Amino acid sequence: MSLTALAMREDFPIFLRTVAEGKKLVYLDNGATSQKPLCVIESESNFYKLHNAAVHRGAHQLAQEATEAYESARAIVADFLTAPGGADEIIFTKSATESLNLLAYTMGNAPSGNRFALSVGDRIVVSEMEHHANLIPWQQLCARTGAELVWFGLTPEGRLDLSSIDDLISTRTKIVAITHQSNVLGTINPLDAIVDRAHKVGAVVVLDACQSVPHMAIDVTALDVDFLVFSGHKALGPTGIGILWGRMHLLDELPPFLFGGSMIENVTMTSATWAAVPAKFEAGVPNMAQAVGLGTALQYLSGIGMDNVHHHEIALTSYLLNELSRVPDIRIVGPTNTQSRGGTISFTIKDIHPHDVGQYLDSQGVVVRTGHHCAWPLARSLKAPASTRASLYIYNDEKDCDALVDAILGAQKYFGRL
Amino acid sequence: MSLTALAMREDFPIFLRTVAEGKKLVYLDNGATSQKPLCVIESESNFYKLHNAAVHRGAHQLAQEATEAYESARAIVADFLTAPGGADEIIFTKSATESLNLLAYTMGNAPSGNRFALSVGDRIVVSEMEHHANLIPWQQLCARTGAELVWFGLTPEGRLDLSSIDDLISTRTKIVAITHQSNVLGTINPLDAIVDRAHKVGAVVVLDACQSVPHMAIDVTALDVDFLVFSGHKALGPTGIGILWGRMHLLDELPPFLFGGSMIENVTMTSATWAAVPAKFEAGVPNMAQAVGLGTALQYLSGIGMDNVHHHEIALTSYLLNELSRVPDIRIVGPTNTQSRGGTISFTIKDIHPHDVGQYLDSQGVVVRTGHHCAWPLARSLKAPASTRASLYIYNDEKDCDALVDAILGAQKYFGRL
Amino acid sequence: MKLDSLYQEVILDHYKHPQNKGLSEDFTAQVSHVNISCGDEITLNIRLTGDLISALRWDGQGCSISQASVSMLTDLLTGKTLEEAAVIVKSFSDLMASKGTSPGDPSILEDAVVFAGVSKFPGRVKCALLGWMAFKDVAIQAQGKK
Amino acid sequence: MKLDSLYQEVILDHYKHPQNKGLSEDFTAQVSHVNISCGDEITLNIRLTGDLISALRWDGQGCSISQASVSMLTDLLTGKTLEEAAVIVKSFSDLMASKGTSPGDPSILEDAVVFAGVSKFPGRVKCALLGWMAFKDVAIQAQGKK
Ligand SMILES: Cc1ncc(COP(=O)(O)O)c(C=O)c1O
Ligand SMILES: Cc1ncc(COP(=O)(O)O)c(C=O)c1O
Repeated sequence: MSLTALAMREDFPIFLRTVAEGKKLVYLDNGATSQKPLCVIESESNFYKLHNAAVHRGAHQLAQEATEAYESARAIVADFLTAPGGADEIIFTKSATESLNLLAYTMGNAPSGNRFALSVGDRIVVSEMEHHANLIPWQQLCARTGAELVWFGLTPEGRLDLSSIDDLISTRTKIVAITHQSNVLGTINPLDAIVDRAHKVGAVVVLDACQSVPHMAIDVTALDVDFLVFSGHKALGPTGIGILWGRMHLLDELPPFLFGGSMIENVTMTSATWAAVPAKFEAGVPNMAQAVGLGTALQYLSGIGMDNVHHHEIALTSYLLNELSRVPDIRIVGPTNTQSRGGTISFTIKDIHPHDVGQYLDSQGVVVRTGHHCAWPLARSLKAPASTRASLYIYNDEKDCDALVDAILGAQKYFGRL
Repeated sequence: MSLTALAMREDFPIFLRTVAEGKKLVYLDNGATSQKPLCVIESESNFYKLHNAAVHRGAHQLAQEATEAYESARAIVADFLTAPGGADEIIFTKSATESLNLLAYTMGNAPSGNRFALSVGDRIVVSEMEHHANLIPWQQLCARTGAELVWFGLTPEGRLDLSSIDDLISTRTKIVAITHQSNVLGTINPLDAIVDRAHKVGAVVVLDACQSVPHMAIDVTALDVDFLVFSGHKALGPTGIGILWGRMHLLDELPPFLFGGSMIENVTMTSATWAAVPAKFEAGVPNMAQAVGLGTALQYLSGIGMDNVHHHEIALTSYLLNELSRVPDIRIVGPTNTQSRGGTISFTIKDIHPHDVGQYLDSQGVVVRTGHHCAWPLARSLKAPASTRASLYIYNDEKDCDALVDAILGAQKYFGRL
Repeated sequence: MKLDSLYQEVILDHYKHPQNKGLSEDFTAQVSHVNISCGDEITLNIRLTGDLISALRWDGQGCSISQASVSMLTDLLTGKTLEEAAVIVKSFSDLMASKGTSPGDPSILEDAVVFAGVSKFPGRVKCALLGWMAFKDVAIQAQGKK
Repeated sequence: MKLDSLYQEVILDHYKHPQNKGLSEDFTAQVSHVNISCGDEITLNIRLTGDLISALRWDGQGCSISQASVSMLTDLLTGKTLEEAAVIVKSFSDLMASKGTSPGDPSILEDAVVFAGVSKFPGRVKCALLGWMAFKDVAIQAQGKK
């Protein structure tokens, strides 16, 4: 059986264009950002064309329509993640990066006595496979508070080394911030052991779900994590929109992040008090059209079914890993089977720098990412300071995988001139 | 001569719809957010349809097209503001609110020795007419650092009381954060005296230009301020995009705000160094489509000519102020002539609460804002805890003003039932 | 006109002639609530005699809907037990959440069923609820002091 | 094929047989630069004899373009005065900014004119410039130490 795409390419206007002087676009850079179906693009435009007004700020009809659209999007996100506390637990940010920084800043602002207040002796746990967005904010929080940053190392296969979990996550630990699926290795991390241990010692678990929410069914209640972040643009949604989900009682305890309109209860010249969650975390006129677009994107994904999305990607990954094994001098960076791994495959080719591989692939219409993939410590520890990454999504099919393999072989031939 | 709209209503798709059961949309809530011309809506959609890819992160053709589009938008903003240091001085944020918080947080993070490091004895100066977004971040910065917040009061006419300027802005002052045009009173503040005095004592001037950039020609070089912020959505642009402009040497001295991908130079597990400005302040995959849309919006405005925009609004304001003077029991909150004031007119009507006025206006298709307009301290000091605000823009004309006045008279009749 | 379903005569009456306005000095608990989107403020105090609400007094400023609503509330709940009041509050909250689909139960809400019209205006629901939220809060505080 | 204008034979030659690779112990100044978007790194050191660049040595890892470019740079600038080098650096930077519109000046750039092709690939301009930025930096530092 040949693997056909799960989503109609026709739904995605960008596939009407060609690249590299007339070649079909083979888009395998989904780990960086996904393409957008027409329904998402139109839901953003229709907001402007029909209902544009500042939400929560007017009694007029337009403002009410805008508010309705914006708040419906919040409810869609809550459903998509099975948020136990419903829509009020969903905070719209501009990106996963902002969501993570929001957590790190607000924890840093927590007054002593607050459960999130950190000081010397406290610990934050991350892993060696974190994206910079889930690493540097915690480094900085440590620098500001005197807390210590410690991390899970990796096994040679590119999985979390859990052997020292009880040492790493100790009673000193306040926060465990971990990626759900590596944006380089494709590894899906085993959360149960980490969440159990973290909760046993009273720490909260922050899940970086940028690479999992778009690709598999996520139920935060079942995962039992405390906070989760993702970006809309990797999940068929618009740019400029991200999500922070958190348990309501924790969001309640956190101080606000950005200060300004719509997040206040009362304001005088010298002091202010805060609105309830989620308004507390949404200062200013929000990214309304983008939130609405994200709602449409998640509905489109739900229409396909997240289990179908996952199965499709696993099947395609299995096919691609197998085909890549035919390529001489290739090294797969990360697990070489589909057990607990998603459709992100990074590799190096002997004697051809990834940048040059990527350039050749581009000349064939095959779009991949090259470099350290914003996970530089991981790249160094893997001794692959740069690699080439192909990442799959719903509109990819067997032919796309074949095009990739052909192009790699072509690159080897081209640079064989060396 | 009757005052016709400066921009074709046909350019703005929302005016094709009606409100309040078939009535023409008279949109006078531009202070909250502006409507969007089709060219802006389409420039955002076309980004997704044609060039969507993560900027700065791929060597492939799509990523290069996306980067080109995004960086061109930056250059357009720099030109629009006459930024002396060019495009590199333009930082894309999600909103003016984020821009202001960015400044307050980064100044708060500045290590001692840095010119922005604040401590007990230092002062931040604001005014009593600030929007919450240009007030609370500074309150919080004071709370974190021990600095003191002081402010300009107002004259009875609703203008800045500059009489105590030399006391307020003293050698202890590090930051003067002031609005260019009040979002309630319409007052345009005299910057020369403030900028002169601030620079004399070595303070920086942060200009909240949310209500001026969309409405008049702004030249930061001529204004001689040090930082300027505005939001795209009030200037015909998409939601989810804001601007921070700063003098390059100052942006250089500030530490970063959000931490993550694309803002780094080098990263290890325990430390990181930063990319150059503007990348230093743009962590994560940015709001690319929105930046591109904002570029198109500013080009549309430039096409009309910002001086024409300003003259149109002044003429319309003069007309409206005059017509409003016919309304019995009305109180204009703010200057009643067009000297140093823009097209934002707030008022109260005796014995009818603004919320009820707004509701009646809405039933006539006239869209205004009611409440404290996110400037609660101002509202209290004016003894108008809530007011009704009409704010004009390029697509408004004399007929819109007439519709407003008729509707106010109608409200008085309707609630005359009282 | 649709507006008339919002501004019912009895609402405008209460706005013009507010009941139980003016705070009492002798109360079991007192709270202040504000509508953050418009700044409307209501201060409400309660005197409990056992489980009985023996007095409810308020002060504040705001639109016709918020003022009329708290005025009617004080009329309706004074003399009720906390338990009876809870039933009425629940019924009013449900009506406000009904988006114009419910006529309200006059056997429970009496005059306050006129707020059925308000539930069609999502932007005004918060105005109508302001006093009721304050009541919920003050009732809890008063019980805590028993 | 368009790709050939990027990967000129002489570029691939330098990539395969890099010149002046391996750092010297005896230098006036040394810097490390990195391409933040891909992680390519170059360390470059310089020995100045008066105003004369008597040696330029480097080490690093990266793509063919960044490695060939620094290799050619060291060939081209060794034996030049700082002033002569500045002219060459300016000419190379201008070429890289030309977006494929300039053929480059062979009387100044010699073999390095082949990088004209790179200027058509905006995503690779930074690769080509990496070594040159490092040179600018190291030259300033070396002068400071004179
Ligand atoms: C004067 C002023 N400053 C700041 C803001 C905040 O802008 P935004 O909500 O788009 O961040 C606004 C508008 O809401 C404003 O009018
Ligand atoms: C695992 C992971 N975390 C965080 C991020 C940051 O997301 P964004 O750049 O959309 O904020 C990304 C993607 O860039 C990612 O792959």
